[in-house]
Amino acid sequence: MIQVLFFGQLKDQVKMPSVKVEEAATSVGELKKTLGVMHPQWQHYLTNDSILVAVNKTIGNDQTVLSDGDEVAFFPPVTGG
Amino acid sequence: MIQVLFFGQLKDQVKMPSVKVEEAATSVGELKKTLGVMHPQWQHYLTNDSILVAVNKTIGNDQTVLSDGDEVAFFPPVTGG
Amino acid sequence: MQDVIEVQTEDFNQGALYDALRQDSLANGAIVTFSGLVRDFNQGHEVGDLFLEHYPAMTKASLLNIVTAARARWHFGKIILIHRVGRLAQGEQIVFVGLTSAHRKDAFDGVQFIMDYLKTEAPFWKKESTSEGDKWVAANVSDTQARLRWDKQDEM
Amino acid sequence: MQDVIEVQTEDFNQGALYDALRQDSLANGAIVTFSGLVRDFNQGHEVGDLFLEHYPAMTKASLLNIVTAARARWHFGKIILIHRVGRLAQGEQIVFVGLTSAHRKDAFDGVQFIMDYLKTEAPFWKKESTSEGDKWVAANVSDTQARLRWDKQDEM
Repeated sequence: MIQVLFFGQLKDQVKMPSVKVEEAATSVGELKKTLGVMHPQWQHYLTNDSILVAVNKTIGNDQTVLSDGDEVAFFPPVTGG
Repeated sequence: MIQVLFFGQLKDQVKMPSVKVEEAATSVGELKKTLGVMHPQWQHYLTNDSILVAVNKTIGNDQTVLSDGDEVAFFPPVTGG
Repeated sequence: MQDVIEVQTEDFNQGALYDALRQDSLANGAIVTFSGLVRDFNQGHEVGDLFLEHYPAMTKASLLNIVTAARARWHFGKIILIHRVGRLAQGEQIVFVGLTSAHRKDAFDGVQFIMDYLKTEAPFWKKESTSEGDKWVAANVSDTQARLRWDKQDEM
Repeated sequence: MQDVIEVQTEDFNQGALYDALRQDSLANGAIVTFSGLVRDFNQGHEVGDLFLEHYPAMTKASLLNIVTAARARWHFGKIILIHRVGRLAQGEQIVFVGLTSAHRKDAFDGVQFIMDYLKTEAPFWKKESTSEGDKWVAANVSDTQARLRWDKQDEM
């Protein structure tokens, strides 16, 4: 199971802060495809080039390998400070 | 008459904080020569390339023109801050 | 580590943070601080309150990484980094970065380095209340450029 | 002019100066401050007290010129510049420069510009008490280089 979190504007766009994915996904890219199948209306947002991903609190990319139990967060460019 | 002031290490070297010069000097360069005649032991310090000059509180140089009543200050590179 | 890194809803007292930096700073004669406040105008429109969201489990680790990266480039005495989250009104303080160094230029570089990385890598997101409703703040291209200059530092 | 420029023997309260900068700073969300302290070690030897001499009639005019030159290059809200003179002990505050700006980079540049010019053009001279007696501090080549970079700014 993979715990998926959304932050910032993306959270409003997918209309939920988090979702659990039971199907196995071997990489972030695979996980995006799985999410796009589960929620076709998310595809547009998740494939946006500017969307960032963190795996277990560390910045990753589509190639980052996933394992059962990982926490994956998707979010738009940060705007703190 | 020209009022001449010394600051910082230069004040210690010429061994006085100020001196009045009655003889006319048309420029800072001329004034240095006059001071060097009055006090030969000052020549070495006044001709040091690093010595700065301010005429009436504005930075000048050897070519700066002088008039009666001017205040001329000689000092080493500044070290505030 | 004597550094202070905090993510908090409470306000901070800049003068008290400065005093903490100054403490035991005999070898580090330069102290530089940066504070960021909620402005009344941003990206071309009037702003009311600001809401700062973050990714709690990741944010502090991200700030610690940034401070560690700064320490790898320069020698500093103490570093204090505080970032607020939650709802903030106009004029309120959002972020504080302050540090001590033996060298003036290192102190300025260090605070700018931390702010440039914080603006581009630390997981915070701002939502503004505007006259046309709530609006997520868009990232600034100039922040990305500011961040990238540190990659080129070695060529300078 | 709302700016504050002072040459004084008394100490200053950094937090109070920051609060004065923050006052009415709604349009200027970035505040940068620099403070310089008396170090215990300088140019390779231990230092006790410091004596700061100045040229009273010229010093304040010189600082005003520097602040005016900074304002000609960037837009700032308020600028505060305070420099102390007379006898100062280890760890005491010597100088404060703080200002507000709408832009982070301008705020950092402005404070650095003022410090770089102050270090090379404002008529202050430091004499240190060392174990080998009093010693006038020599000017730093790095300060001259820091000052000269502002001449080259247009080429960057």
